[in-house]
Amino acid sequence: MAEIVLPPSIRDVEPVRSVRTPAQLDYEFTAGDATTRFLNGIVNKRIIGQQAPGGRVYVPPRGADPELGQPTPIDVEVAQVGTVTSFCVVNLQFYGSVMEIPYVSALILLDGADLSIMHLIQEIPADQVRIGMRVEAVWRDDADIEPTFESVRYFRPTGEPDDVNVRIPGEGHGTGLGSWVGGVAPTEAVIRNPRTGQGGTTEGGDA
Amino acid sequence: MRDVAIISFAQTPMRRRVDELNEVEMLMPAVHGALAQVDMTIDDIGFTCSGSTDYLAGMAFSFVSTLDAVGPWPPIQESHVEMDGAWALYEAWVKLQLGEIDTALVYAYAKSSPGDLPMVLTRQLDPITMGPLWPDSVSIAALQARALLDTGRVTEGDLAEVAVRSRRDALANPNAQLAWDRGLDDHLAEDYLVAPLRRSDCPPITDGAAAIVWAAGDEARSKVDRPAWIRGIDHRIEPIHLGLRDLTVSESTRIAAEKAGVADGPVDVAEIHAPFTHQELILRQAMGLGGSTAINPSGGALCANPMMTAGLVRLGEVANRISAGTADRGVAHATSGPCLQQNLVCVLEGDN
Amino acid sequence: MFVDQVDLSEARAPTSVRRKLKPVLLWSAVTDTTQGAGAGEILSAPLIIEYPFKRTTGPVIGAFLTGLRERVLIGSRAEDGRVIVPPAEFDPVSGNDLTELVEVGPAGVVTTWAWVSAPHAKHPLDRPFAWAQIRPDGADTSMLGAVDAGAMENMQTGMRVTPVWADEREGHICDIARWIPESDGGNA
Amino acid sequence: MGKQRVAVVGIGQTKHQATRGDVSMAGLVREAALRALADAQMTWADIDAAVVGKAPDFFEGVMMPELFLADALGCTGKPLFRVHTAGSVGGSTAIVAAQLVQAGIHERVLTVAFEKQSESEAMWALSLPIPFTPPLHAGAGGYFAPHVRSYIRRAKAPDHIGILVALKDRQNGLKNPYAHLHEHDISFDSIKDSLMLWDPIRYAETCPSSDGACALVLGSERVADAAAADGRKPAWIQGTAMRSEPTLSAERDTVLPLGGALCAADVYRQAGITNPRKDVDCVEMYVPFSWFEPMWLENLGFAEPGEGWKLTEAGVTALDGDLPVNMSGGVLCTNPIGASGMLRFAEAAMQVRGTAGDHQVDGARRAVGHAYGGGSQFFAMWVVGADKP
Repeated sequence: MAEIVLPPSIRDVEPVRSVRTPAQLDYEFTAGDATTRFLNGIVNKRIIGQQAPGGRVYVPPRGADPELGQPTPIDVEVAQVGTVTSFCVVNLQFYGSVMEIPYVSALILLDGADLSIMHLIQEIPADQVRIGMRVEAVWRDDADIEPTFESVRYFRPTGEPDDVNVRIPGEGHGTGLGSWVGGVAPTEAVIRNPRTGQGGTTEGGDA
Repeated sequence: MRDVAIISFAQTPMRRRVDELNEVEMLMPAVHGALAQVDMTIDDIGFTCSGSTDYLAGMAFSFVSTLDAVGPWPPIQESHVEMDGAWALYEAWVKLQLGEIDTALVYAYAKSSPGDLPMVLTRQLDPITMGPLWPDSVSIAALQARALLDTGRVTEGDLAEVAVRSRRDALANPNAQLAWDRGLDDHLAEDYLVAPLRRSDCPPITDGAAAIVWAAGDEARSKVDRPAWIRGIDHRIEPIHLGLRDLTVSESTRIAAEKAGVADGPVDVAEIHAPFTHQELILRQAMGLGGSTAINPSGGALCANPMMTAGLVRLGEVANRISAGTADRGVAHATSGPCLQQNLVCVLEGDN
Repeated sequence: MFVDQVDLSEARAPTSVRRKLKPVLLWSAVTDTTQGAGAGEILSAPLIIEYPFKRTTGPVIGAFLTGLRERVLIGSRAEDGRVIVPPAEFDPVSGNDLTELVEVGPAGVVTTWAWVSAPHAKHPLDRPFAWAQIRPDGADTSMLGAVDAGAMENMQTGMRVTPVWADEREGHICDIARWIPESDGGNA
Repeated sequence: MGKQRVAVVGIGQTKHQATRGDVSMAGLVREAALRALADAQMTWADIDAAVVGKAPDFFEGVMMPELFLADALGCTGKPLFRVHTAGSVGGSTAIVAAQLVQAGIHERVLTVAFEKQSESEAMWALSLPIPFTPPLHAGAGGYFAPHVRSYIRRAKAPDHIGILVALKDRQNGLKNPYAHLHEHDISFDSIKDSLMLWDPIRYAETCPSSDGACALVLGSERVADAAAADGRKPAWIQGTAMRSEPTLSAERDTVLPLGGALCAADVYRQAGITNPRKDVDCVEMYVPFSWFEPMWLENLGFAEPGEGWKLTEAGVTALDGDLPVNMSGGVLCTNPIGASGMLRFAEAAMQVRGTAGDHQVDGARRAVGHAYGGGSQFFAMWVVGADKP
C-alpha cells in the first residue's frame, strides 16, 4: 500500500492502530416442539426421543428425520443404558468447563436409539474406556434437575460385558465405498434411499 | 440463456413469532409444500440452495441443521448463501444455465423473533465508524425517508398511500402478517415512530419460511400448464456508507433493472421488496414502473418481512400470478443491506 | 389478529451477563397454525452474545480515530477530488487505495435527519435526539452522528451542527459524545 | 449456450498469521485480491463481479460483512455475492465464481475468501452455549477425535501415522512463505511429545487459528487464452463438484462420508479421471487434524478403505513422493477458516501453473483441490489442469 499522507494535526502523535468495539446482543430462545418434548422428559428423568415414519429413533429429537426430510411425529422413551461407539480423552480445560482432566467425551448409542449422543464418561479411569463398553446415565440430585441434558451428569460403566458387535452408525455401508482403486466409483445406489426403498448393499446397517 | 422457470412456490403463514417450532420444524411445511405441488421429492431435484443468516437467531451455522428439512440423503448437490433467498435462487439459476441439471429447489427462512431485530441489523454496518453508535434499522431508514421528502418529489401523504394500499391488498393474502383497511387520515394521524416514519410506514418483524421449485425447458412444461419463465435476472451493490450514496435514488436497482430487461415490455405486476413505504417510491422510479403495473398485490414486505426470505417471496408471488394467468409479464425485486444497498431484479413471463 | 408491529417499544435495558441457562415456561398463545402438533408449553431461555471485539484499523481508519482522540475530523481525498469522511480506505468508485488524508470540519451541515422520540438503551443519548448525516465543512460526503437538539422542532435539513467531544477520548467513534446545533453554543 | 470453459488466471493470498494487526478487515481482503489482480494483470475495473466466502459472521462480529466490504472489493455498481457453506466455504465460493463464467454470464470474476478470527475469539464463537442444545464438551477437536479413533480402529492403523502427517505438512509449510506456522525445529519426537489434547489427537497434530485471505481471478476461455499467449499459464478447471449430507443421520459414516466419495466421483468423471491414484499428480486436501490425511485418501479414492495410512507411511504423500499431498503445508500450517478451502483450491491451481515456488511438484499437470466442512458433511472439490478440458 502506498504511503499515507497525514494532515499536520495528527502527524506527530501516537497513531491509533486498534479499537475495542464490544457488542452485546440479547436473544430469547424458544426450544421448539421436539426439544420441548425432550426436555419435559428430562425433568421427569426420562429420555424421550422421536421416531420417524421409517422407524428411526432420534435422541435428542430435533423434529426432523434428516434422511427422509420428514417430521418425527411419535414420541418414544429410550433406555438410559447404552454402548460406547467411540470417544476421546480430553486433556485440556475448555471454556466454561469445570471437568477434572483427563476426562472422556464419548459417543453413546442408547438402547432403542439409532444415533449416538455425545456425553461424558466418569467413574472409570480414562485409559480404561473402550468402544463397546456398556454405560448408564447418572442423574443429578432430584432437586437439581433442570430442563437441560446436563441434568444427566455423565454416564458410567454398568459392569455388563462389552457389546463387541455394537452397530456403529454409518459403518453398515462402508464396504460399498471400496474398490475405487480398481476403477469402480461409488454411487448413490451404495445406500438404500429411505424414501424410495431403492438401492443399498445392506439394509441400511439396521441388522 | 437457457429457458428456466419457477414452477412451484410455497410459504408458511407469516407471524410475529413462531415460538413453538424450531427453524427446521418451521421450514419443513414450506419445502414439502413446494415439492408436493409439483408432485416431486428431493430425489427429483438436481440442486438445492438456501438463504439465511446466523445473526437473526444468534446461532452460528444454523443453516447446517435446517438442511435436515429436505432430507439430504443420499447426499445431494447443495449450497447456501448468507443472503436473502432471492440470491440463492440466483445461484440456482446460474447452475441451471450450465445444462447439467434440470431442476432446483431454493428455500429461505428466518426466525427474527429471538433477537432485537432493529439492533441486530446494526451489526451489518461499518463495525468501527457506525456500529458502536447502534443506529437501529428503523432510524437508518428514516434518514433515507427524510432525504427523499426533502427533494420535494414526494410527500408524507405519498408514503401513507403506499402503506394504506399495501395493508388493504394484504387482506386477500392468507399468509400476510399485517392486513387492514384504513384510510389515509388514520395513517397520518399516527405519531411518528422515528420521524418522518410512522409505525405504519415500517415493516413488521416476522418469522417464516418459503421455498421455490425451478425447472428447465420441457421439464417445466411437463409439470405445470404455465411456467413462469425467467427472462432476465441481475443484481448490483453500492457502498454501505450512507454518505457515499444519493439515498433518494437506487442506482444499483436501476442498473439491475436495465440488465434484466425490465423496460423491454409492459409490466403487468411487480413485487417490490420495499420494507419501508418510501423505499417503494424510490424503487418504482429506479425500475421505471409506471401506472399500468400492479404494485405489490400481495401486500409486500410491509405486510410480512421475514428477513432473508422476503425477497424470495417476491419472486414466488410474481410467479404465482403468471402461472395463474392473471399476469403475462412481471418483475420481482429483492433488497439487502441498509437503505437499499444491494438489489436484485428479475423479469418473469408466461407463455402466450 | 393483526396487531404485531415494529418492536422498538420492547427494547430492554442492558442486563448483567446471564450465560447460565435459566429456562422459564412460556405459554404458547398462538394456536392458529397448521404447523406442528404443539407441545403446549414451550421452553424459553435467554442468551446474551457478548464479544470484546478488538479490531485492527489499518492506517486510514486508524488516522480517523487518531483524529477523534486529538479532537479533529479526518477525511480522505477520492480520485475525483471529493473529500470523504469518515475517510474511505478505498476509492468508492474505482476501488483503488486512497492515501491523501485531510482535516475537515469539525462543524458541518445536516444533510438528512431522523427524530428519535424514544431512545433505545443502546443509543448514544438517553433523551430524545436526532440521528443525522452531517457533512463537515470542507468535506463532500456526510457521516452519521447523534444531534442533541432538545426537540424535533429544532431540527432541519441544512442546519449547522458542531461536535461535543467526550472528556475521555481513546480513539473511538464515541469520542464525539454528541453533536449540537451551532446556535446552541458553537464550539462548546 | 451450455457450459463454457473457465480457468484460474490470477492467484493471491495474504501472509497468514495469528493476528494481522497491521491491516483492517478490508485491508486484509484487499491484500489477497490485489495480488490476484496483479497476477492476472488486471485492475479493479476489469472485474465483472465478485464472490465472497467466509465462515460464520460471529467470528468477526459483522453481519454479512461483504456488505460493508463492497467498495473495498471495487464492487460499486457491480454484482457481489456471498457464500457460506461452513468449513467447505472457500471451495464452494470458488466453484460459484467459476460457474458465473461457465454459464457465460461474466468473463472475469474475482473471488475472495477470508477470516479475521483475531477480531473475536474463534473458539469462543463456536462454543457459545446455545440454550437447549447439548453442549460440546471439548470444542471442535472433541467432536472430531472420536471419528479419528473410529478410523484407527477400523483401518488398524499404527499410532505414528498422525505424527508423520503433521511432520510432513509442517515441513512443507517451511517452503511456503505465506504459511502461518514456520516451525523450523519441528521433529517426529517433538510432535510425539506434544500434549495429547484430545486423545488420539495431539496438540502438534492440530491446525492453528489464523487471520488470512485468499483470492482468485477466474477468466473465460478468451481471457485465459490471452493470458497463455502472454506467457502466463492458466489453470484450466476440468471439473467442480459439491455434496452435502445430514449432520445427524444414523446412516452417516463419519469416517468415510458418502458425500465426500460422491463428490470425488463426480469431479473425476467430469475431468475424465478413471484412476485417481494414477491420473492425479498432486492433491491439496483439507486436513485440520493430521489423521484426516489417510481418511481423505480413502474417501477420495486414492486408496482402498483401510489402506490410506499405508500411503502416508510409505512416503507416497511427501512432496517428493508419488502422490504429494498438501504441498503448501495445508490447513495444519495455515487456517483462516473461511479461506482455508480456497487456499486448497488455489494451491492446486498454482501447481498446474508451475508457480508454487519451493513447494512446486515437478511436472504437475493435474491437481485436485478439496475442502470439507461442518461435521464432515459438506464437500467441495475441483480438478485443475495445465491442459484445456
